[in-house]
Amino acid sequence: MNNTQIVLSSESLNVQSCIDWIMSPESGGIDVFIGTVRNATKGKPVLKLDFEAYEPMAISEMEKIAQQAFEKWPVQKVLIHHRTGTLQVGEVPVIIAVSAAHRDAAFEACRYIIDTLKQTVPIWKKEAFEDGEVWVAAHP
Amino acid sequence: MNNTQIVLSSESLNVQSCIDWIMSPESGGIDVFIGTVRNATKGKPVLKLDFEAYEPMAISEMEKIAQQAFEKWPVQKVLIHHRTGTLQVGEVPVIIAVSAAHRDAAFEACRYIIDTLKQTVPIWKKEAFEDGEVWVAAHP
Amino acid sequence: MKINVLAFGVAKEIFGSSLVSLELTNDATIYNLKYLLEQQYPRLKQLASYMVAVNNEYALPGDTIHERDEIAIIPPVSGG
Amino acid sequence: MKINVLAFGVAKEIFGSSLVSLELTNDATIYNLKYLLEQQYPRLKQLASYMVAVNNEYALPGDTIHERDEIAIIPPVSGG
Repeated sequence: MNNTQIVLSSESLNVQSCIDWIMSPESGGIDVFIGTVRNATKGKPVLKLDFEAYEPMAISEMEKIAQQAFEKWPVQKVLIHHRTGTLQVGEVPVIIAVSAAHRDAAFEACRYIIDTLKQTVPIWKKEAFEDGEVWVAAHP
Repeated sequence: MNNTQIVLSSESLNVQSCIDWIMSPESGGIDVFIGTVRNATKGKPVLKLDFEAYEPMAISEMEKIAQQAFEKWPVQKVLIHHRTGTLQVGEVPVIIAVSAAHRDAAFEACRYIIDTLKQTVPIWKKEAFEDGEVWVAAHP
Repeated sequence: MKINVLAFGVAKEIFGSSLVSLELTNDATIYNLKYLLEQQYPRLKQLASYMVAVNNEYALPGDTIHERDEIAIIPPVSGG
Repeated sequence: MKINVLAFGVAKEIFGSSLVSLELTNDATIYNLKYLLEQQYPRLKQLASYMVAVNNEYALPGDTIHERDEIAIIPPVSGG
């Protein structure tokens, strides 16, 4: 579908190329969510993050979420880019971009996509601290 | 304040430089709203838009909105860039960017800022159609 | 006192100018100013609404106008 | 039948491998698979939760497993 762009990549994500792809003369509002690797979790310094994905299923689940966004809101284009591999503090694990004729739909769909991605897409993040590594959310 | 960047400019807005400014190692989520000039209003082709601002008051009102965002949500940086002058279809009249440790605050503050900007900041837009020009929202 | 009133957007077209001068009494309020302007430029009353700003702040109808205040007519805004 | 189970994230560490092989009866369900795995790898029960995917789709406990299905253990996801 040329109104959807899903990418799972071990290379740096490029915000500008996402913006270039999402903009169109039909759209009036674009909402972009950019996740970044924070330097601390609950006050504890983070050294780096490792992202692992079950790649074919992750792409399939991201496509489902994009499809749901089109069903729920009058949006024009949906972009989801996610990184894999090792990311340093300040790097970008995820970019979501949504264009729509009106901003309500763009904001709501963008929010829905990142919230749902964090619940359903098989990607796992391991945080490296000075005293060891932890798979995020694995244990109660 | 070095956590706030307000710009009113007759030059093209640059999304990448906004992203570069808003990103920081403390932030985990960034929400960016980009307004674009749509090629039609209620099905009628739009040729161009002219933006006029009461500049000192527009800047002062944008600063107030940024300040309110800091009071209402735990956000780290707020950026508001707005164009003046003549814009063609596809050009960008406004960019709002908000960074926060967590995405909830970034999304809610970004939405609040664009909604409030459209209600209070003294900037006016004139739409040029094939059969004439109209100041948007001027008349009931 | 003589005051200058800045006009923007559609108000500039209604006034035929980006600045008009008015003679007001010394204790004049925003309400008085709007009444005078609407007498002189009846098309103002056809606007969806309009506000008056004094020194870059939105003013209330009861606010008093002082000499040298920067007064501006703010028709419905439509930025963003 | 013999099936291969893919493991990701913390499950890979619990299994000590990204792929383990199991012998299942022909009418085995996801429920049966989880029971067997938890017998063999008790640390699975310490996870906040985990799902099983069959051919890239989340499966329900009652779903039957077929030979050649691609089975994967999905510990709590944490992307984004």
